[in-house]
Order: sequence, then structure tokens, then C-alpha cells
Amino acid sequence: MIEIGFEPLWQSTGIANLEWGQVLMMGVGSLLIYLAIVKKFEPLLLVPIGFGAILSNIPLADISGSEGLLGYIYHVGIETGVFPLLIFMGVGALTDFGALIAMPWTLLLGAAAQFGIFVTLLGALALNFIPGFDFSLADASAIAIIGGADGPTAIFLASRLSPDLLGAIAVAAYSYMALVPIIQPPIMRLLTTETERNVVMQQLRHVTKLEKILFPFAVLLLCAIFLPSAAPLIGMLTFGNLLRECGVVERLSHASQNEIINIVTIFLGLAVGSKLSADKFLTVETLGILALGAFAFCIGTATGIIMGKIMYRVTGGKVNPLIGAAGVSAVPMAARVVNKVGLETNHHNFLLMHAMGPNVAGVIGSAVAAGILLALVGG
Amino acid sequence: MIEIGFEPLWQSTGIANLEWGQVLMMGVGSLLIYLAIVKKFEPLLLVPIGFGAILSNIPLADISGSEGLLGYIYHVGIETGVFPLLIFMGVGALTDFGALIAMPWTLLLGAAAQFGIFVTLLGALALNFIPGFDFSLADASAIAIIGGADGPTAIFLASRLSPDLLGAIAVAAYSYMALVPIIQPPIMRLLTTETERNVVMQQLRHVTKLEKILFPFAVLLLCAIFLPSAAPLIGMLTFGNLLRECGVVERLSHASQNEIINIVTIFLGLAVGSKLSADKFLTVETLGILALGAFAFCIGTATGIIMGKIMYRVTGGKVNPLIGAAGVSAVPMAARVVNKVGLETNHHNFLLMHAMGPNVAGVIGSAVAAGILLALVGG
Amino acid sequence: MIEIGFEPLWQSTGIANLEWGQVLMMGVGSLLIYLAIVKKFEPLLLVPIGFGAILSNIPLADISGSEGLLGYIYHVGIETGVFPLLIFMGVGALTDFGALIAMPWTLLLGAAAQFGIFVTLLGALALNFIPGFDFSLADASAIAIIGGADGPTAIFLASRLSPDLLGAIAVAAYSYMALVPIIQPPIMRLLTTETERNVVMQQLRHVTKLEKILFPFAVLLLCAIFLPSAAPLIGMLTFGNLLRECGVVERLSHASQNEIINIVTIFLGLAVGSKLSADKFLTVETLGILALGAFAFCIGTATGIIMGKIMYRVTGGKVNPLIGAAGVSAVPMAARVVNKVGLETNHHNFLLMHAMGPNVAGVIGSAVAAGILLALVGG
Amino acid sequence: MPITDLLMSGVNLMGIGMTIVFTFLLVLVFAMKGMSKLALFVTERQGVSETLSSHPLTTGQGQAGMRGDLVAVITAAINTYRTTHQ
Amino acid sequence: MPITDLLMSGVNLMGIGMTIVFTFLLVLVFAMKGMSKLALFVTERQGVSETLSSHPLTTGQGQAGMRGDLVAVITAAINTYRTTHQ
Amino acid sequence: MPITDLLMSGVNLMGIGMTIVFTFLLVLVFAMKGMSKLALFVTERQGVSETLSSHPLTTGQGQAGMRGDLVAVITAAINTYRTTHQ
Ligand code: NA
Ligand code: NA
Ligand code: NA
Repeated sequence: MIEIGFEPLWQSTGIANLEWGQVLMMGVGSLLIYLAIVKKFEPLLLVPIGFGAILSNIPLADISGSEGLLGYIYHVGIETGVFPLLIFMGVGALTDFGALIAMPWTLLLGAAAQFGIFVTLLGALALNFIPGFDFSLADASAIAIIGGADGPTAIFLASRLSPDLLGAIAVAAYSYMALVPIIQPPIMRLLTTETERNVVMQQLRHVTKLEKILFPFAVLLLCAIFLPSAAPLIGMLTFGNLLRECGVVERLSHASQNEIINIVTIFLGLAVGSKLSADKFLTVETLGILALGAFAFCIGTATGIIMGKIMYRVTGGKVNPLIGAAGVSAVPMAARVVNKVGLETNHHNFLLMHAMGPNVAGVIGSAVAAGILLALVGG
Repeated sequence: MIEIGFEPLWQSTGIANLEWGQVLMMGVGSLLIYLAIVKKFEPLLLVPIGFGAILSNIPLADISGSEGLLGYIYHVGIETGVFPLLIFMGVGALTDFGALIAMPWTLLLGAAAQFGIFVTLLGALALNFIPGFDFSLADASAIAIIGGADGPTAIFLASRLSPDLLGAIAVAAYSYMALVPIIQPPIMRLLTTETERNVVMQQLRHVTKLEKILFPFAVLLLCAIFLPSAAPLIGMLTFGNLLRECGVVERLSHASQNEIINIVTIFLGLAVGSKLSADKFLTVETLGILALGAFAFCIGTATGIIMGKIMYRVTGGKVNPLIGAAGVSAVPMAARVVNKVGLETNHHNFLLMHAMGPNVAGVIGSAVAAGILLALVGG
Repeated sequence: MIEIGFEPLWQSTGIANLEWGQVLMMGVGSLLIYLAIVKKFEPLLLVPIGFGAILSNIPLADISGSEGLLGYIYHVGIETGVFPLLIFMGVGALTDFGALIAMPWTLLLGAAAQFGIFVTLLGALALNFIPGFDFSLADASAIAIIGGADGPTAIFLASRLSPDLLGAIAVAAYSYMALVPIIQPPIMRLLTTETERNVVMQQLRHVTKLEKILFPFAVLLLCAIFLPSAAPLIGMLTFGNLLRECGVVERLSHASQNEIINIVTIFLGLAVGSKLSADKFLTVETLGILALGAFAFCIGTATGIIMGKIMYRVTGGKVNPLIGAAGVSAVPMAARVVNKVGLETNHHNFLLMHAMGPNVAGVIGSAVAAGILLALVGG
Repeated sequence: MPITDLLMSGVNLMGIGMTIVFTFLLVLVFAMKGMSKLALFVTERQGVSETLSSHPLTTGQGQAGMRGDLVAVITAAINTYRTTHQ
Repeated sequence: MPITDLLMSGVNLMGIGMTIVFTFLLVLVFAMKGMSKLALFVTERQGVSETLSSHPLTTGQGQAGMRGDLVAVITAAINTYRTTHQ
Repeated sequence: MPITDLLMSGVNLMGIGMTIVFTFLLVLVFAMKGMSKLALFVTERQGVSETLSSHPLTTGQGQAGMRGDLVAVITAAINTYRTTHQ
């Protein structure tokens, strides 16, 4: 006969087993949801991440354990790298590379903005001088990719190089992507002159359907030849884009852009949130990661703009240097910010389409950078 | 050289290997599909369950074996608990808790109706006096949850406490949920006076968006503090509801309400059906479970109504006791039945919205009861 | 300190590790995509298969390895047989068997066309006389099923009997299904007289909803009694069809016809493509398989027409023998080709609906043939 | 296995295979004809086709009777199974 | 276990179970009442409900301040955790 | 590893990394320019863009020829592979 006394009952409550760290992490989860709902910070990711953080910090329930729902999802989707790759397929299916095809030179703006990644890598290593920090080269690389301003790339790389930091890195990446409209404009105004910001760019040429179909093959071919370690990311991005552009698989394109990416986003977010445990997140390292993330975005924006200024000189004033800021990716937010800052100077200068070129170039650029880091640091 | 004679050919046919039990179970599967199609008994679940039963009883094919399709699905989705939890997420995303927020006291109606669960637990244990029955405390708890009138909760608990009885329990749960319009009205008429049934309730107050957003957090917080064993169920229910109410993740809310719940329903049904094998289902215990299921619904309905009568007294006649019957959950069928019985007495008295409060309270109530049974009996 | 020299960097590029076979297989993948986009060869399958072939032949990336994305997908979806079965469920949900129910005798046309399968089996074994070929009975059976003109059936059987040949078999099956409008008409014209092609068939009788609901049960029942080894295929086909016809599970029917089949098609295609490696595909055996595939289609078409001619005689000229060609399945392409060839002879003779009977009979017929091969050769 | 033996197995397989395919589909022809007759009979007799499109929330005698049926049918099934297996 | 002992366990479970169910839902009643009051207060005070439907790309002070908040709040959390755990 | 060594590795990584990023994207610039020219050439020459939106069920010579192409191309690929690998 089971006789259930007060003591074991009390021991089965959450409050009897609650640790401080769990309360704080539930607070962090709630904060992320608050930012998502009230401040519209990347809600599609931060609502599931925040809720995942709350769920996985409920005492006793062990939802992020190896037998718990979030534990299963993490094991199946993140450890294997499947979820970020499927998101990348969806991003490919959702992205129109037309602006980039019309202006191939803007790829260089996407290249320059990746400087933020590598400077941040140095920054992360330098933090080791401060007691309490102990970032390996792999950790530093995973942190640096925040500067790529690309969520799935960051999660993919972190899951391979530094799973323990995954939670903090994903939170930093999505938070700063949401903060692009705050971080970028001052840097843009600081580094450009009014004359430069005033440049009205030539209208984009028409891009044919055939070019759009050949484009994913061109990118994938170069990736296969020079940088196979980036092939999973670039491969799924170009596959999604081919589904979109080839015009004969409407059903599959629609599935990539909707069902698959929506379902995976929910599970990816919950699984990332399950990594927000007190002992992994409430460390000085997280503060370092948050600081480095802001730093990375600033550097990336600045180097993008500087490359924009170089192109302005070289082309004899045909390129508006502002569009360089869009090279960090953060699609399409960064391009919209460029448009907004451009309009401040000249009410009739719409730079949105021109900024989309470097913007999507930034996606390719940071996937390339991730491939380099995987090849040289991972494995 | 393969020489294939008559004997081995005959041995590879189904008819040569057919057992009586398999024929009977295919009949049971067909009966469930018949009830689903002709009598509209919970067709979304009973069609896949019935078909799963037929498939898994085909001789030789071993479709529910460890190498068979239904075996894989069961292993991946039910053994892990993933499918019922995803259904619960979908239920959360489909449910408007507004009526409950407007009338928080109706939570007590949802609490009272859970009495059906615990009385049934006693009933299941008492059946052990009859030869042929041998229910453990875990079996009895899994059977009792049928009284919660909540399919995914029943499947989740049975998969944890008594996997062998899962098939019979799921069939009983969904059958009786479909029978709510038959089972409840006589009990409702028996236990209430015409005056009570005549009560016209005050119109519900307006519920703000902020309240609807805070509600899932309030429920989850209490669950985390007091009853962590219910956290997976309550957590996914409130997560789905937050996706619905927060207003910034339309894509994810839509995916939870459609793609995810539809796909999971198909697989969940097939997997439950795969547990309908002759040696597990064609036992006296199944008859006991069917009898106890009807018993559980009757008791739950009655105690819900009795609590309704208490609230009628306490509020000086402001609460119509009929809405207590909706506390068993079976959303939204039970609320509709309340509305129908109410209209019989007074043609202008629409109780539907008022019954939705206890109706969704019943969902929370039985998830709480499941958590209690898991904490005290499981593990 | 990591010092990265030129040599290791070069060694991490694709070009330094590129093998001839990989280049050729990427070419094969590109060719499949070209055929899919420009010539509309079964694009829903050939675009993902082609892209999967390209991805899995990128040097170093090992995307189809046991740790790579395509390797995971293959392991989860093809090795288990889950993906082809889910496609079959979707096919069932997309298929209207009304024409077949109205003309049950056309099942014999679907039976006759399966002759192509068994003749091809002999052909594959006969190829062993040529040096370089070494097909086992299991290999020959997997190759023969190409004659069934049914993609998922071919993939299901090949994954069970001859996984190494899966890539070539799937490519041949889908390529020839796309070539039906080229392969069939000359054979149809050769084997029929103008009088025969001129036959105008009686209008189809009305088929009731109840017949459509009972049909999947009739098929499944016979399968369970006589041929349990075909039960997974026939079971999922009839399950999908029941979801479609029963009229009470609209949500599930919609999910089978859209979300599930679209998502699975993407992954199935990629996973099949991952089997297109040089050492498995660039063999004389592949050439043999391509030749046998064309042969199989021709024989199946011919025997279908011959059975059509027999029915023309027996019925005293009421059956147009052309519809026998649709017995190979390749739904709905073969039925459209029948219609087209019929219209060439008589501009007012629309045979489309009459050809749908043998067309869907062909699907059942090749699933039956697959079951026979599994029972006698597999296991 | 020598190729000729393989071929003989293949011929054997072809014979058996086509026989089963034809037998199976021929039996299915008759099953479908029977099914159509049954459907016609049921439709005319009970108007099932109308029932099939009726409203989901019917609370009449039919359903009450059905519940009895459910338990009765399952009881009968269990009895049959018990008596033949124990 | 003898059946009577099982039954006693069941009675015990029923007592505890219904007590917890009622307690839990009763506490939830008060939590919801508190929550509604809070919501009313916040809505009236800050007009949050309007903020909730504002445009996604707001670049005002609120958000700038928020970023400071983000780091500040997480810093505070980390400090609290460190001081209590090391 | 001492921090200074780590930092030197980082500097090394940065040098190599940015070089590769720039090289890769610069090569891609030229690849895209080449691709656009090719596309223009093909579009003007063969009117492929029209073919791309043609109807799925074309049964003309083009497709018949294509089937020959399919086997021919794969045969050529296999031959090349065999001769270089055996
Ligand atoms: Na980027
Ligand atoms: Na309930
Ligand atoms: Na076929």
C-alpha cells in the first residue's frame, strides 16, 4: 500500500527544488519573449527560444534532458545540423537574388562586411587576458560568426564548434539582428559625407529567368571547387533557390517557403532555448559574447561602408557607400535601414533595391566565412 | 535455381497464416471506421486508429513490428511522448481561453469534473476482485485518465504508465468523447431543477489582448512551482496558446494549428491503432476499460454539475449549474451539449460562451490530474 | 599556435581532391535537372534527385556520408521504407478510383501490363551472359520493377532488394515515365488497326460515394488474404484513398495530398540523389538498367494493348484496345497519351476517362507484382 | 548459381508471378462487382448515402443504439477470441 | 499487493489528487484575478495594448533604451547567479 | 596554448580568412558576369527563355532527340570513367 506523506509530496513540487539559476533563466526567457512581442525583436525565433528557456529551467521536469521533448528535438535537429540546413533551404527559396545578379560587384561589399567576423575572433581571443574567460580557438570562431548577422549560419557553426556556447551565441545573434536599426545608422552617418549619401544609383537592369536559374549553380560550383566545407550551407541555400527559380516545381518551392521553414523554426527555437541553462548561460562568458556581438556588428557595418566608399571612388561616384552597410546580411532589415538613412538625406532616393544586392551577398559571404572556420578550426 | 512449389506459396498467403484474433481485430478496426464515417465519432482520430488496427493485424506483414512502418512511427512518436505533446501544442494554438479569463471561478468546475478520474481509479482497482482482472496502480491510473475526456492526455499518460493498455484506453477515450451528446444530457436533466436550468448568465466582460498573453505564463508558472510533472503537457499547451495570442508569429501559429497538428494526427492515429492486437485488446480487461470509461464520464459530468449547483447557491443564482457539465473538457462538444440542453428549457438562453470557460478549464484540470498521477504513481 | 601554410590550405580545396567520377556524376545530376526544367521530365522528382547527385559528389564535404545531411535523410527515410510509403499514401489521397470502379474488367489490362516487369526480369538475368554484368535474382527483380512505371514502388522495392542499384533504378524509372509520350505512341499504332482505334466506348456509369468508400477495403482485404507482402504498399495506398473518400477527415486528406507528399518528395529526391555516386552509377550495369528500362516499358505497353485487343474481341468491339496501353500506370501521363492517340484517329473520341481505369489498375498491379517479388525473392 | 539456373528461376518466377497478378486482379474484379451490388442494395434499402452527408452532431436513437452496439460487438469479439484461444 | 491495500492506496491517491487539483486551480483563480488587475493597470498606465499593435520597425528611444536594458538585465542576472553560486 | 599564441593563430586565421572570402567572392563576380553573358547568348540564339515556359506535354522531335541524348551522354560519362579508372 502506498502511503503518501507530506514530505515526499513537498519534494515533488517545483518550489522545493527550485534553484536560483533556474529562476534567473526563466527571467531571461521571459525577457526574450517580452522583447519579441513588445519590441518586435525577431519574434519568429525569440518567442520559441524564450519559451524553450522557460520550459527547460522548470525544476524536476527535465524537459531538455535526454528523455525530454526538447532534448529529443535538440538531438535530432541541432546535433545533426539538420534544422539550420533546412532553414537555409527555406531562406534560399524565399530569397530573390535578382539585385545581386544585376550588380555582381556588390558581392565585394558582402565580402568586406565579413571583416567583422574575423576582428571579433581576435576580440574573443583577447578577452582571455581577463580572468574568467577561457575561449578556445573553436569557441572564438563560433562567437565570431555572430558578426555574420545570420541566425542559421551561427547556430550551424556553434553546434559544430562550441555546443556549450550555442545558447548564448544564438541569443546574441538574433538580438543584434533585431537591433540593426539602432546599431547601424550612427555608424553610417559617421563614416559617410552628405555628398556620398546623396548619390542616386542607376536603375537596376532586367535579370532574365535563365540567369536566375544559372546563379545557384555558379555559386555551388565555386563552393565545390574552392571551399567544400561550406557545401552543406551553400548547397541547401542554392537548392532552395533553384526550387524557387526553376519554375517547374511550384509545390516543392511552396513547401520550402512555408510548411518546412515554419515547422523547423518552431523546433529550432525550442531546441536552442533548451540550451539556456543557468550553468551554461549565466557566466561572464555570456557577457563577453554579448559585448563581442555588438562589437562584431559595428565592425562589419563599418568595413562594409568603407568598401562602399572605395567603390564610390573607383566608379567615379556611381555607388552610394551606404549600401555597403547592408553587406552584414540581416536580410532584409539591413537593406531597409540603408533605404531609411538614404531617404533622410534625399527624399527621393530609394536605395532599397540596390541595398538588396550586398544584403544577399552578405548571406553568401558569411556562409563562406563559416566554411573557412570549419575547415581551419573544426575537424 | 529456385523451384517454387505449391506449399511454400500457400504458406506465404495471408489466409494460411490467419488467426482468429486477427480477423476479429480487423473487424474492430472496421467498426471504428464505420462509427467514424457514419456516426461521425471523432473521425479525425478514429479513421486512422481503425485503419492502423486493420494494417497491424494483417498476417505475416508485421507492419507494427520493429521493422514495420507503424512500428517505426510508434517508436518515434508515442514511446517518446512527442506526438501527444505536439497535439497539445496544436490544441493550445486552436483554443481561445478568453471565456475562462473572463470567469476565472469556472476553473473550479473544471476541477470538480476531475473527480471522475479518481473515482474511476478506485473502480479499476475494485475490478481486481473479479477473477481475470489484474490492474496495477499504474494500469488503474492510466485507465482513470479516460475520465479526463482528453485524448492526447490519455495517450501521453498511458504510454508512460501502461503501454499495453494504450490501445484500449485510446479507443475508449475517443469513443466516449464522441458519445458525450448521448451520455451527458440525461445526467444533466436528472441533477438540475428547471429553475436552475433557466438561469440566464451575465454577458461575459471584454478580455484584453494583454490578459490573453499573460494567461499562458500564469498557468505555466503555477505548474512549474507546484506540479513540475505536468510541465510537458501544460508547457506545450501554453506554448501553443502563446503562439496564437502574442500576435507577432502568425506563421508559427498557423503551422501549429494546421500542418503540425494534421500530420501528427495521422501518425498518432496509425500508431495507436498499431497497438490494437488481439492478445492485448481482446481481453476481459478491455471490457472493463470500456465499462469504466462510461462510468468515468458519468461521474465527471455529475460532479461538475454538483459544483455548478454549489456555485449557483453561493452566487445567489447567477451561475447556471448546467455549465458544470462542460468541466469534463471534450472541447467543444461538451460546451455545445450544455448549450443545447439549456435551449430546451429556455429558447433564448445561449450558454455556449459561458460553457467554454469550464470546458477549457477541464483541459487544464485533466493535465494537472495527469501530472499528479505521473508524480505519485509513475517513475 | 596554428600556422596555416599553403599546402594544407590547398589540400582543403575541392579541386585538389576532385576525382573524375565526381565531375561526371555532377554532370549527370545537372543533366537530370536540365531535362526536368527544359524538357519537363518529372520535375518534382528529377530536380531534387539531380541536386542530390551534385551535392553528394562534392569532394570532402561527404554530404551523403553517415554524418551528412543526405546520409541522415537516406537512413531515416529510405532504409526504413518510410518515404516511399508516405508518397504512396499521398498518391492514394490524390487518386480517384471512380473510373476503375465503373469498369472493373479494366483491372485485367493493368494485370497484362505487368508482363513487362517479368520479361525484364528475364532480360536482366540474360544480361549476365555479357561479361561485366553480374545481376543476382534480387538485383534483377529490383530492375524489373522499372517496368511497373511507378516511382515509389520502384524505390521501395530497390531499397529492400538491391540498395546499391537504387540510384540507377530510380533515375531510369522516372526518366522513362517522363518518356511515356515518346515510347508508347509508335507501339500503340503498330499493334492496333484503325478500326480498333476508332472504337467509341460507352459513357461511364455513375459511381456512388459508398462504392468509393468500400473500394479501398476490398483491395486491402484481398491483399491481406492473398499477398501480405504487398500490404505495406497497398495498405498506405488504400489508407490515403480512404482519407480522400470518406468525407469526414478533410484536414487529414488535405495534409496527405499537400504538406506530407510535398515535404517527403523533397527529401526522397535528395536521398535518392545521394545514391548517385560514381562507383555505383558509372558502371556498365547502369547502361544495362537504362536499356532494360526502355525494354520494360515497351513490353508492358505491348502486352497491355494485346489484352485490350482480346477484350475488344470478347466484348464484340465495345473496348478500344488503346486503353490497354495505360495499364503500365505512369498516372496520369499514360492515360493522356491514350487520349491523344485516340483523337488522332477520331477527333471526337475522348478516351481519357476510360483510360483512367487501367491507368490506376496499373498502380495496384505493380504493387502486387512488387509484393510477389518481395515474397519470393526477398527475405 | 550458373546463369542458366538463374534464368530457369526467372522463368519460374515469371510463371508464378503473372499467374498471381492475374488471379489477384481477377478476384478483385469479382470482389468489386460484389461490392458495387452491395453498395447499390444498401443505398436503396437504408439510404446510407444520405446518412453519409448528415450533420456531425446527431443525438438521436441511432447513436444511442450505436453505443450499445459498440460494447455488444466488442464483447462478442472478445468472447469468440477467448473461446477459441483458451 | 493485496487488493484491499491497492484500494487503500487508491483512496489515498484520490484524496491527495483531488486536493491538489482543487488547490492548484483555486490558486490559479487568484493568479488570474491578479493578472487581470495587472493587465488593466498596465494597459491604462502605459497603453501597452497599443504598443502591442505598433509597427515592427520602430527605431525610437524605446528600443535604444531597450538594448541597454537587455545587457543590464542579463548582467544583473549573471551577478546574482555568481554571487549565490561561487 | 598561451594567449599570445592563440592571438597569433587568430591573426593568421584572419589573414587567410579574409583573403579567401575576398578571393571567393571576386571569382564569383567574374563567374556571374560570364554566366550572364552565356545566358544572354543562349537566350538570343535559341530562345530558351520561351522553351522554359512551354507546355509540359511536348512530344516533338526535341524530346525524342533528348532520349537519345540521355543514353548517349550517360554512356559517354561511363566510358570516360571506366577508361580512367580501370
Ligand atoms: Na552575413
Ligand atoms: Na478534462
Ligand atoms: Na504499374
